[in-house]
Amino acid sequence: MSLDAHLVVRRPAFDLDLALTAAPGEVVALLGPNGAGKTTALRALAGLAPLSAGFVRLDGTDVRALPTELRPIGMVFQDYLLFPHLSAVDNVAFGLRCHGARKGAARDQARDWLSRVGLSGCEAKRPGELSGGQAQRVALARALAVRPRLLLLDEPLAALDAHTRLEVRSQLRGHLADFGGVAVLVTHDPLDAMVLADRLVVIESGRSVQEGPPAQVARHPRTDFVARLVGLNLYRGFASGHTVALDPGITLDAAESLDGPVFLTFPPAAVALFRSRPDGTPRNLWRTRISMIERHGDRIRVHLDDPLAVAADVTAAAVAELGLIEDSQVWAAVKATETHAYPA
Amino acid sequence: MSLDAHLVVRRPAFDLDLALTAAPGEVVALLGPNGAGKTTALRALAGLAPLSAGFVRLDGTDVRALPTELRPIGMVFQDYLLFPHLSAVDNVAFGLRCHGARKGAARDQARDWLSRVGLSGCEAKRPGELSGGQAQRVALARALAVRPRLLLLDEPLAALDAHTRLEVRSQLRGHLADFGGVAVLVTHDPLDAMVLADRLVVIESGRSVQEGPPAQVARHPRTDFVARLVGLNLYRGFASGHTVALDPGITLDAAESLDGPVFLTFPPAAVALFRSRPDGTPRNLWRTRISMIERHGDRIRVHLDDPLAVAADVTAAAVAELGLIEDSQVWAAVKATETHAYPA
Amino acid sequence: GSTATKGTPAPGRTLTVFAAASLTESFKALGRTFEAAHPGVKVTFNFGASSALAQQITQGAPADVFAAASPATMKTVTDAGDATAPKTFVKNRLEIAVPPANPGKIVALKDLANAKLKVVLCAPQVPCGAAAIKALGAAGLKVTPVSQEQDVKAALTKVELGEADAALVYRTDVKSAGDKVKGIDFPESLKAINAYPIAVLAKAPQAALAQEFTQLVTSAPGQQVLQQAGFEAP
Amino acid sequence: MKTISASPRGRVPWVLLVPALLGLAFLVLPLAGLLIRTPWPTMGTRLAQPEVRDALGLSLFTATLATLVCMVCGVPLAWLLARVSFPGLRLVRALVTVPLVLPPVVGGVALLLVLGRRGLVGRWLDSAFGITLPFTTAGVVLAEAFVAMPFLVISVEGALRAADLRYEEAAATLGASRWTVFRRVTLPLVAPGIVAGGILCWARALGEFGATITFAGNFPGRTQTMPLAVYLALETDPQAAIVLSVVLLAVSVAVLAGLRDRWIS
Amino acid sequence: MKTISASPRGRVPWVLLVPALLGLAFLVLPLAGLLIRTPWPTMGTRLAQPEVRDALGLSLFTATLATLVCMVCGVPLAWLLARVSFPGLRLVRALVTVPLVLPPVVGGVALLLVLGRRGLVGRWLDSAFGITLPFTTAGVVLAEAFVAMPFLVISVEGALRAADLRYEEAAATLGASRWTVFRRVTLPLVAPGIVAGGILCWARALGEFGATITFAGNFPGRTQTMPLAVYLALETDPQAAIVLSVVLLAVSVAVLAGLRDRWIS
Ligand SMILES: Nc1ncnc2c1ncn2[C@@H]1O[C@H](COP(=O)(O)OP(=O)(O)OP(=O)(O)O)[C@@H](O)[C@H]1O
Ligand SMILES: Nc1ncnc2c1ncn2[C@@H]1O[C@H](COP(=O)(O)OP(=O)(O)OP(=O)(O)O)[C@@H](O)[C@H]1O
Ligand SMILES: [Mg+2]
Ligand SMILES: [Mg+2]
Repeated sequence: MSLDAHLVVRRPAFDLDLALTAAPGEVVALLGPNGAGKTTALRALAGLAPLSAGFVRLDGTDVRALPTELRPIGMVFQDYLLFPHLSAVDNVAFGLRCHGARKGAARDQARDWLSRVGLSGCEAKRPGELSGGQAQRVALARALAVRPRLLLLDEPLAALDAHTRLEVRSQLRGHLADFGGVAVLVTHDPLDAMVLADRLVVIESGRSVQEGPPAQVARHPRTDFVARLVGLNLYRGFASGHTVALDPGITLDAAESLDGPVFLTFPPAAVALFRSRPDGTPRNLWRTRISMIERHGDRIRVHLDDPLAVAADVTAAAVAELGLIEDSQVWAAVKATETHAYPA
Repeated sequence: MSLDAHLVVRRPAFDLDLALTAAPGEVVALLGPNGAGKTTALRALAGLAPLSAGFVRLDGTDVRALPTELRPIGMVFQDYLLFPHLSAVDNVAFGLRCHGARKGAARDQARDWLSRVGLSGCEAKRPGELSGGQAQRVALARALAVRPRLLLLDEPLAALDAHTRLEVRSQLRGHLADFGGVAVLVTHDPLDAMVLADRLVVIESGRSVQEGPPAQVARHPRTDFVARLVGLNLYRGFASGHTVALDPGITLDAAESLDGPVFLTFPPAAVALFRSRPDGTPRNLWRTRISMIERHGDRIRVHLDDPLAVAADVTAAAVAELGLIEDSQVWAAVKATETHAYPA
Repeated sequence: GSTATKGTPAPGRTLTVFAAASLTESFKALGRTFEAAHPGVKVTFNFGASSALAQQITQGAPADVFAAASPATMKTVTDAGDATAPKTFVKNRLEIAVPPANPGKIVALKDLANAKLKVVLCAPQVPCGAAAIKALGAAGLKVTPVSQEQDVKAALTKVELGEADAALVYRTDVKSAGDKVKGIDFPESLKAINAYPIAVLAKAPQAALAQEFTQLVTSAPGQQVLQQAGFEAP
Repeated sequence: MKTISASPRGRVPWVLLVPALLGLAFLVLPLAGLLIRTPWPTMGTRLAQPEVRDALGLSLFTATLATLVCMVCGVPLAWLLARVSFPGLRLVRALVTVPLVLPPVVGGVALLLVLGRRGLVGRWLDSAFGITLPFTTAGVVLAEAFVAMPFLVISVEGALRAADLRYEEAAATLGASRWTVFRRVTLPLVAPGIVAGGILCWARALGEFGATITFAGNFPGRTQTMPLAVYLALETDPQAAIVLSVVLLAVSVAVLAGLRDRWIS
Repeated sequence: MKTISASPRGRVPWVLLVPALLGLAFLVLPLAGLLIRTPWPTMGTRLAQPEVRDALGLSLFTATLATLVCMVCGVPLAWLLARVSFPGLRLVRALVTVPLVLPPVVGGVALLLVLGRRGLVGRWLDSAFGITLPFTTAGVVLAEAFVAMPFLVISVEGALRAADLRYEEAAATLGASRWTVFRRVTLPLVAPGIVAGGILCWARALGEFGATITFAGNFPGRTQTMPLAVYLALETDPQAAIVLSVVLLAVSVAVLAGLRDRWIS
């Protein structure tokens, strides 16, 4: 099963226009900010949102005219949508029965699926009696049970506790590896995306802004959204050799030598802060202002804003030593070896 | 506002029995596996789930007999429960109007709250026209807008994209810091819990299994759930001085000197693996079996099972060099300085 | 217009007449005559099934005159003490009603005994049914109807629509149906004549006018109007 | 550019379409039968008769008023049955269906027994306030409301039972009293059920005959509604009865077709 | 140990309770009036009369059968109106209410015009199959179904409109055809609405008088249902009519109280 789709969905205040392809067996993760159109894209693939234009080809055949129930799909909804009048096991058996299984056989298989997602014992519960995480696992089992050739997963792990999440994730990975179909996965967790997906598609405002293998996307973000997702500072600039001129009039040195428009990234941990201008001549050095200081667990993130918006991670000791406070002026330095440029 | 509650909710297949207290201004995070009873506890606090026994005291007054609408609460539901017939702004204004605000004033305030959660522009949308993350932010704004003195948050950030999540989290933190009430927060994200909460309460099967400040819980996990949550290997044992005898008949040396029943932890990264018995005499050394190897992003996790279930993190290079494969035998060593014991 | 009339008292006096539905046309005409003769007086009618009207009267309805379609219903009113001394003002006689084409080829009462025909009669509880039983009994006939109708109009409707081949109904009804049914007179009908009694009610708000109205009904001009509709003199 | 529908919602299955069309034919064909028999040429003159217009106006007025009365009392009653548990609930719920089963004429008699001048309550209303209800337009409204209210109550109760209670819980956490929850959450959520109930109620009131003629009598301009006029016309001139029925139908279908879609969307 | 209710759902607000109780009193008091007037001592002998038992049995039988007919045709029709959009939908939806507004006697006439011996369809039924419907028990069922079906259709349509469509979407992604979705998702989700509609339908059929007597006539044991018996008893013996009504009521209330809670829970 291969997927080749061009999804155009027009709404009064929102337009989706997305080309999406996947080779057999490939897992594609859709990433993007809230409201970017990820759910809309899945619904369009499923035939639940009418296409304003475009096509959905599965193995070369356009299924645009096919009603949802005839598409070889399985879908996990963001809010599960378990049938409230059926028990967990009957929810899972539902699809199997629609695909022709006998009642007994369907239930046996359904029980099997439930135990695979760690829910033996919850078979007889109604959705109203399940916890959020349990409901999400039932929804996952229900979608997987029909052995779809195109699997559409809308944040399938969001409600799971950290441990179950690991387990279900690795099961899901095994499952996705086994099956020859295509999986399209929406997630907000970069780790989920990295672990599960062969390819990331980043959507913003209904348009694809970056695509590629997870590692490459993580190394070479092309939008602020991706940069923040993978925890990098990202800037657009113009390179001449190792020197990159950024928009606010600052020049930084990068490890790579390039010419023309480039992106430039460095991790927050690569930023060093100084109360006064340090000695020596680190070339990537500028005077700036602290706009906000945040404590994240055991590390401290300092946001700098003027002239360049930069996130810097420093130790608590450094904050105390340098007496860093919001709205004060500091010097920031980045080693050229940690600064990474690539063509824009 | 201080909270002192003993929540007992009996259901056919599930019992919640939880004592919960919070000082004014405190933020308590409830953590626990799916189905542990977190949502049930919040519902009991809100008066939505009938208490089988126990009490809920706010500032010393038992509100058990008070109907939900008279309790000074705000609640974010796991599945948002936005009123489908009201626009986003009217959803937020709803509670304000119930608390006596005029229509115009309530709407103005509601618009304000929506912009604080980054949803200016979505005011007129109905819940059916919001994306999952947008809906969750509206739900959060709706609960915060009534300025409750007991704030109940059921995974309020689960559907947010990574960036928005950071932002809303830091806003929420600011908000929680401002207000003198108590917040009870359910979350599956350890980072959320660490950043937002003053105290963690870990629930398993309806019972509190561990409580304390985030850092302490993270350092001294007392159940497997917590250990996995914070990424540590955890064992129960019996200490005589630095030596701890674990259940499967293995003895490990710990950094601390204790006597009696103890917990022993070490991080996966502290485990070294060897193909053959290493030279020298590292005391914490044993022969074991690899049960599974997993790639998590750029690090590799090796699961060892016999005689002790251990997670070890190694580099890709090490895996290749040592030719680690599943089901093979290796030697595992842990430095005593990284092994941490504390009374059980 | 409906709200305006609600509860608005008539400019002058109002005479309220409760009358059997079968009297609708003739009584409306008489009412106009009465109003012409009594300026300032308005006659309002409440037409309905005699039995329902009797119920209303015994429950205290503010009526002046009651004209029933059978002595039996009038009796329930007099028994309750709501009226005294009813007078019979017209009589009505049965006829056989058949569709214009007369598919059952009926010419006399005995033809109704043919089991192949669909005959409808009125239910024994209502006056025309009681009369039919009397007539058939007098003729010594046993007729099994397909239906015992609630009232004479229902029986007539069945014939009009061709559902029934024949029905025993009143002459007045055959007459009002025009050319949609054909009436067949039969001699036995003389044995089963139904009388219409009229009475001034005991608590009549307009007792004097009520008395005059009943006089109009029994007077020669009144009888002429009624006989035009097919009724017979008492 | 024209929208290409990308989500053709499968075929309408035969097993639903066939009975649905059968049902529709069953409901609509008799109407066709009536229309064929209607003496159209006389239609104009009939409509011009002030009595007909009075009756039609009175019918619309009383049916609408009766529906309002039913809404005001019936929706809270449905809510009570669906949301509050009290002893005897089952019995009360069954009792609400009584006026549905009662032959309307008997219903009228029962109303007379209670609200008539000599009735249980009516006696007192008469002596204390000088109010008599039978044979007045108010009596028509009451008779219609009595017969039509169960339709509203039962269908609204059904809608309330099918509604998701959790929205009401959410409203309670926001400080909404039960009344506010009812008004601002429950009512809008079950609006389609209430519209359906209101339509049933209005239509039933509009077509009501037996209880009205028994309780309120048959006085033109005051209590003679269209069904009563039809009944009298049947006595004297069946054609006229058909014409009047068709007029009643046309008006009610027009009202429903006009209003309902506005309510629904 | 006794459960302590920790979630007292506020007080029942007066503004709901008062109209609800008023409505309830309004519906139930006339019944009380009837019961007071009922000549209880004669009850036993009445009930022993075979005619009464025949009429009661026939009523229950035909009303139940009519409800089944209405369910089979009416639920799909309601689904069609709520879920499929086609040209003329608004008109069809309004037309469905026709039998509701039609005075029942006229409804009976309309049925005769279509299904009678000389009716549009009846003529053909007669000549082709030798089936005549008037004056038969089948005719009673048809007349009752005609009058009662709109109640079912409209209240079920209301319930369908209030249902959350997304469950149906979820079922479609699992490969369920529209028919399967209807049967296994839609129907169970709107069950309370269907039960409510069924009750309305059954009760209306049970109390049906005008269309039945006009279309099917009145023959004891074959087409004489309780309302017909009641009406005729009113002519001669109002007391007897009240007794019969009370019997009809008691039976229907018992049936509803017994069955409904089983369906609902
Ligand atoms: N039925 C609808 N009608 C109109 N607009 C809609 C509808 N559903 C969604 N939208 C809008 O379309 C945009 C995309 O929504 P979508 O649900 O696809 O986002 P998403 O990427 O899934 O976001 P999230 O991560 O928050 O779930 C949003 O701006 C949303 O407000
Ligand atoms: N209405 C109910 N009736 C019966 N059992 C229920 C009901 N609601 C929840 N349960 C059960 O009670 C237990 C606790 O549920 P709860 O929703 O409190 O879990 P939770 O901690 O919120 O889990 P999650 O993280 O998955 O949301 C679960 O085992 C669940 O199946
Ligand atoms: Mg989404
Ligand atoms: Mg939960």
